[in-house]
Amino acid sequence: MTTSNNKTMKAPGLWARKDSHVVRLLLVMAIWLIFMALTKPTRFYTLINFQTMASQFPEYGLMSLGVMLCMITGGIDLSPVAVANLVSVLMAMLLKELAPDGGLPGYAIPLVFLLGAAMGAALGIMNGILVSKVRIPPILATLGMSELLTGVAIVITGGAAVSKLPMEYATTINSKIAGLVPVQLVIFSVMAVLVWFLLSRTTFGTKLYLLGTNPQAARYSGLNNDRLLILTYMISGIAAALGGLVMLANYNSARANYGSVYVLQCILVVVLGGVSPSGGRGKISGVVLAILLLRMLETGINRFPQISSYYISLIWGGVLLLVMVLDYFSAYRGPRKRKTA
Amino acid sequence: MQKNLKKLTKRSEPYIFLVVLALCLLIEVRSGQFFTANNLVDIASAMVVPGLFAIGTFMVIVSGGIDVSFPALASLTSYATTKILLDAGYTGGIWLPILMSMAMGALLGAFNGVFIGFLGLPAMIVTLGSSSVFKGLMQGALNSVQLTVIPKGMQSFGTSALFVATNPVSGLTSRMPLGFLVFAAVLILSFFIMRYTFFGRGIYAIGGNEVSAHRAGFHTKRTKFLLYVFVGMTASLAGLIRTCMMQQNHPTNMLGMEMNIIAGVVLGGTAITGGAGSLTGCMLGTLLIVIVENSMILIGIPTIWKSVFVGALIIIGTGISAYQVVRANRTGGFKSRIREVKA
Amino acid sequence: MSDILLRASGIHKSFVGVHALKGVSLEIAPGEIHCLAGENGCGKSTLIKIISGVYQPDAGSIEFDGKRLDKITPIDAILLGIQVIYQDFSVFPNLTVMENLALNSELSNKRKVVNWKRMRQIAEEAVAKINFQVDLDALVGTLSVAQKQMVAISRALMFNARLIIMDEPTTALTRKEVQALFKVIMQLKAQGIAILFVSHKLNEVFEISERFTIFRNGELVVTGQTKDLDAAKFSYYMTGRAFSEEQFTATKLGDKPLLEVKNLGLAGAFSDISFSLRSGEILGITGLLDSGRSELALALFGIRQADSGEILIKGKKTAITCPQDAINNGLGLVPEDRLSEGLFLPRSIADNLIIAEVDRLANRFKVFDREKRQEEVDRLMKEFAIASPNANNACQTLSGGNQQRVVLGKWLACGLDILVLNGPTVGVDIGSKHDIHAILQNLAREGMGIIIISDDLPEVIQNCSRVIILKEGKIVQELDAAEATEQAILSKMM
Amino acid sequence: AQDKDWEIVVVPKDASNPWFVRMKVGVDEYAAETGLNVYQKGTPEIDATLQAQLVQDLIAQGVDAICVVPVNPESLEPVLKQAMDAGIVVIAHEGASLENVNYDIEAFSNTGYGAFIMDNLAEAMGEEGLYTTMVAHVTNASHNEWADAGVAHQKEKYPNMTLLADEARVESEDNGDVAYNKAKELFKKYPDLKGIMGTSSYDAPGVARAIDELGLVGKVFTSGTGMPADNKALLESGTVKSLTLWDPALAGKAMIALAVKVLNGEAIEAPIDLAVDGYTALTFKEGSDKVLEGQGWIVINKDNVDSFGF
Ligand SMILES: Nc1ncnc2c1ncn2[C@@H]1O[C@H](COP(=O)(O)OP(=O)(O)OP(=O)(O)O)[C@@H](O)[C@H]1O
Ligand SMILES: Nc1ncnc2c1ncn2[C@@H]1O[C@H](COP(=O)(O)OP(=O)(O)OP(=O)(O)O)[C@@H](O)[C@H]1O
Ligand SMILES: [Mg+2]
Ligand SMILES: [Mg+2]
Repeated sequence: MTTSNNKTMKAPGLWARKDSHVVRLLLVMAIWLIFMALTKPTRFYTLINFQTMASQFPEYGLMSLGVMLCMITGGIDLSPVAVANLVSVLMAMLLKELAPDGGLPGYAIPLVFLLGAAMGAALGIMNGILVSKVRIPPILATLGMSELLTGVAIVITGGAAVSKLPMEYATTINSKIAGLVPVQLVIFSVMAVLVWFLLSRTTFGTKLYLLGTNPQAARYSGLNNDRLLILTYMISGIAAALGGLVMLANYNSARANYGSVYVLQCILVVVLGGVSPSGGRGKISGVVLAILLLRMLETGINRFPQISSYYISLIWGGVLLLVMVLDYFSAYRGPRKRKTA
Repeated sequence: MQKNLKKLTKRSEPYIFLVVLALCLLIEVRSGQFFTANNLVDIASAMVVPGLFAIGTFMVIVSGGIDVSFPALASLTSYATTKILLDAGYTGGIWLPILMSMAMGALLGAFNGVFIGFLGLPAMIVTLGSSSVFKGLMQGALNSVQLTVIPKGMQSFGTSALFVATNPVSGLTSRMPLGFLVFAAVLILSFFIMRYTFFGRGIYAIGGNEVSAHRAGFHTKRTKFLLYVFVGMTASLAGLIRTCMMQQNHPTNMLGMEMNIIAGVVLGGTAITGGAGSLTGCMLGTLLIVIVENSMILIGIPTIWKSVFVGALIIIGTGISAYQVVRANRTGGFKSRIREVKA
Repeated sequence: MSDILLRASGIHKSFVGVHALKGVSLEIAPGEIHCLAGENGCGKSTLIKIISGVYQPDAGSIEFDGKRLDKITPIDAILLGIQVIYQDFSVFPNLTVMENLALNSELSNKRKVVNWKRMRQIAEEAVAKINFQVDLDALVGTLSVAQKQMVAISRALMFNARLIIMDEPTTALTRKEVQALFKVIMQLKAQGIAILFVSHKLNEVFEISERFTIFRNGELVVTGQTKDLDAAKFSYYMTGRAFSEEQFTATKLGDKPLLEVKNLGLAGAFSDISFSLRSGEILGITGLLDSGRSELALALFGIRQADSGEILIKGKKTAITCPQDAINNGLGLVPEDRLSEGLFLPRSIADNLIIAEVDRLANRFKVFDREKRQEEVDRLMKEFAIASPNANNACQTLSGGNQQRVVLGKWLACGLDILVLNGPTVGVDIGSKHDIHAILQNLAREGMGIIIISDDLPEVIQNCSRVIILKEGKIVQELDAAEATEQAILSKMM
Repeated sequence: AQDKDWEIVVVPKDASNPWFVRMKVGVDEYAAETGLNVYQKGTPEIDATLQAQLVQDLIAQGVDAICVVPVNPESLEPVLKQAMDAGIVVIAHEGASLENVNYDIEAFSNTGYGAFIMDNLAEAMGEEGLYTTMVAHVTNASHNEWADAGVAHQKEKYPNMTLLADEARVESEDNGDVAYNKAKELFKKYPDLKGIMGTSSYDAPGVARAIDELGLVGKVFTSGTGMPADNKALLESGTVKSLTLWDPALAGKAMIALAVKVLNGEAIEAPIDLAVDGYTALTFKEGSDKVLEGQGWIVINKDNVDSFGF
């Protein structure tokens, strides 16, 4: 091995290659922002507009973070919305219980968040067990769980909304820190930073990527695949539960079927963010960008009364395909992914 | 003989068949209505559209891909066909609508096929994107609304019956729709394609190992492209038949079917990672989902418990066949190994 | 008709960042057995893929049978009579042996419709040619590595091929099978079929080939008659350096056994296996295919679980139910199939190296100590001389030899006491093989206990202080270094 | 005059449902007649969260009035509060329970409407026999209110009718095909079943298809909501005796007219005349100062189905 012709691979090129997807997303976003600046400057570039967007995307943003982790392991999570709704239904009932005649005690909100997250974790663990121990393909395990949990929420509520909650909860989560930063955004940011930290700074992250790349080699390397998967789905469950708690505040009510459109939307966001559905690849920066991009597209389009909101879906799909094709034509076109016989 | 028996227990079809049978018996016990002529015809008729979708989904999953765009594709083509023919005041027979929608289906399938086949982009991403695009085209560009009147030819195709089954006790009658014939024909055709043509064997080969398939001389890109074209055609056919059977076109009510269809196909033992699975299993899995969805009342499951039941069924149903794999894994079977490598 | 069947001249091929072939040429006469050799990554496979139509060359020309080939596809090549047995066999794990065998020929006949009867006939003929016993209805995924390779070989042989290219066909074959293969090759030669044979194994090159070509770093180094070649020259041409293999002798044997295996058994694989391993020694385990050697390795590492007997590590009875148990007890395994079991090809070399010891590079909250991680990566890259400018490059950019070192490095990083290697140098070129042997010998001298499972007899003899011979799941003989000659081992193995 | 600058947006539940397509007709007409900047903007799917976000976007955009038909009143409350806080006039329709609105216009009361659908069903059934109710989803607010009201009305007024206790409420999932399959199942399992009270506009047509196919025309009955043009064939064939509705186009116009009044600072005192058919003498619902009720509902049957022009 004295001869090595690998020297030609320069490090800077590598960097650009690695982040080219993110760069491309940034580019699309920039184009959109410029377009909005040219067409609707006064209706888009306002503080309240950005604050509104920042309070809207955390709902599905949080769920997307969990879906992203699952997709990195080569799996998928179709249950975040069901987890979110079940958690928010139960927490809504708890809130009403805690304040029988208005007036929420001070410990209530932290308690709800703790309990909600714990429930999300428990439900996530169930997903994880089905995927790892029982070995049901993730797409089916989480689809089944999604139906089941939605069903449980319907049975608990009889299908009706849980409403007339003590106002303190919604007003706290809906408030803006220093009159500027929506609390929802803070919750999302904390979770996003946490996931970033997990993925890039901890052994868990490294293991996750490797597990997603080649589960068999992971096993041979002494990783506890089952435990990793259970942990991953657990985190996804927590993220979904937090999403549910934000929804609970945003709508000041809970119901078994809120946000059903988020299931596919989360997957779309995660994939648009550059996470490979076959596992092992994907970065938080891409996913966060995709979450933002999606919100900006949607809000932007809502600024045009004449344009049917149906075009949102067209633009979305178009952007997804465009980014993929750009990736294709500019990417390092190495040999096809090896498949082992 | 012994060997054959052993092989049989390693497959998942027998298990899923037993689950279907058990469910049928449960329904019979609970309602006394399952094994009546009209109910069987009802099930068959409810099977037409999901069945057609499942065939396409099956082929795509065997090739190692996945398609989540077929409901949007079917909605778009059936809406466009119905709308165009209505606007043109078309009064002819069913052939033109079928040809039109299948041609459009082929075109949209080709759209998927170009990205997935020729550019080699991941199927999941492409079809997620194209599903959005199709939906956007239908609702935005075509400005779709519910069409409650459909052209005469489609109307009569939807209502004419192959035969009518009558329940001698209750006197209830059920029509076996002509669409069932179409479904059966497509099923036989697909069976033939998958088993007796090199196009079909190529789909299996690509699902097993795409690089090897290329080296062996399969035109992998072309095969994948044609596959998505074919799937587009079957999906659009399903969409059209659904419109005929419902006697109206509701542009969005097929959207969201994809996950249940995929669940049925995988339930039937098709490896989600590609390469393995049989059309028999696929049909059994789909049948299971169809029966469940159409027998809640017969079983006597209260409406609010429906989701709980369906969810539990998916988990238990897939759990059973997944457990087979775990067992096979212990004895060093290959399915599990494939799964580990490619999962 | 010319007396040259295949003439490739001035072939260039570049991949992004890599100039893989720099104007190489190759000539093969009809009925000739030609050996192509060179270090890992020198461009052999690339040239083969160009000849067989998988890649298009950037420059240069290929003539086959006097006709110039332009822009051919794999199917064109097959139709012309060029058959390739690829390094990774190119089989379909999800299809039956029958289909695997018959698909190519049916496809090359441009058939559109499947005739299962004819397919079976074709398959039967194919296996009969090399007397390969196999259940035609078994799924190829359930076969052993060697059986898969036999499938690939039988598949290639049944064509009316003019040129058969074999990219390292013997890596996974046992001696007996290699002999059978050589017999077939000679038969083919007699029929006027030319063979291009890629191999790292010296003895095979000498045994079978008439002429040879050696590449180094994408360039042609030499081509000529095999009879003019000797071992030293061969390695020198390949690597550009000279070296001699060292016979290992255990110098610092520990007095207590590190590992004791007592009456270990696993139904259907092996039974009643007992041996012990002391620190500082290298134990060889050899046996034919299906002798239970791989299963034994898996059982020691906890991937499979023995159903009788016991394992003692450092005198303590230890239950090994999963790989973590093995690792926690200081035992590691370098697996047989490094692509699917040992490596994370698209991930960075660094990640691949540190994964097994990853928890030690982190604080108790599992957060990486980034400095420590970097130091460790640098140390391993250096210690194992991994040829890559950047540890963050994907592992798949490494050549086979380097990849094997990454797998080794991964285990050695954990500071293990016992290392089991299953086929440590399968498919590795002479240079790298030498380096790996040197590493192993050093490790043993430093006090590690090593088990090499291999059927590469020279490798076993040269490196092991004791050799255990397995046959049909049982130990038939244990030899020490002095007794272990190829002849002695072979006579027990068969 | 000054009100030319008002920007008034109508937010329906979604946009492909014929119901809201019809509403848009009214809205566009109103815009054309008055020259006001009024338009309808809906979400691509019926989804409470999507609708809430659309309304939030409109608030951020600073429109003057929002007229909304809530998918789900509870989930819209906080968002509508934001709108009110931002000084936006909020008018709702089919949202009698809403608090954070200036006014809510009902073509009638929900209970009255439910009772009326029941009256239609009872008439068809001859005021006797077993029946059940169908809603889009058990999670759908107004459908369940109507169904509940219908059942209550039956208990009070039609003692010879009985609600099927085992399946008192089934789901059509807002999907004609599901309604069809559910109806088939119901009739198979419960041979005595004589009527299905539908609520969603997909229910009655789907059920009717099942009745037709099972050979039960004239023996079992359905009633519900539906648009005239869409159900012409069913009504004429006699599978469905009558359907109930109010004209969404008029409801849309009424909402806008009320919004304009509020924006202009006019005093809102009952009875209010919005100069829209059926909304010429709105009165406050008993005990409420927000919910205004009109006389907007219509019965369609085979005799008048052609007379509506939509
Ligand atoms: N698809 C590819 N993309 C990029 N580079 C490649 C590709 N295939 C080969 N290379 C480069 O070409 C060089 C030659 O590779 P090749 O596979 O021909 O080596 P080889 O001689 O077969 O080695 P070995 O003995 O290990 O099989 C390698 O160094 C590698 O960097
Ligand atoms: N995706 C890739 N990117 C860059 N180089 C690659 C890639 N795949 C393969 N190569 C190069 O191809 C060369 C040969 O790799 P290959 O996979 O053929 O293994 P190998 O060297 O032939 O293994 P063996 O040790 O069995 O001979 C390597 O030098 C490697 O650098
Ligand atoms: Mg090699
Ligand atoms: Mg090679």
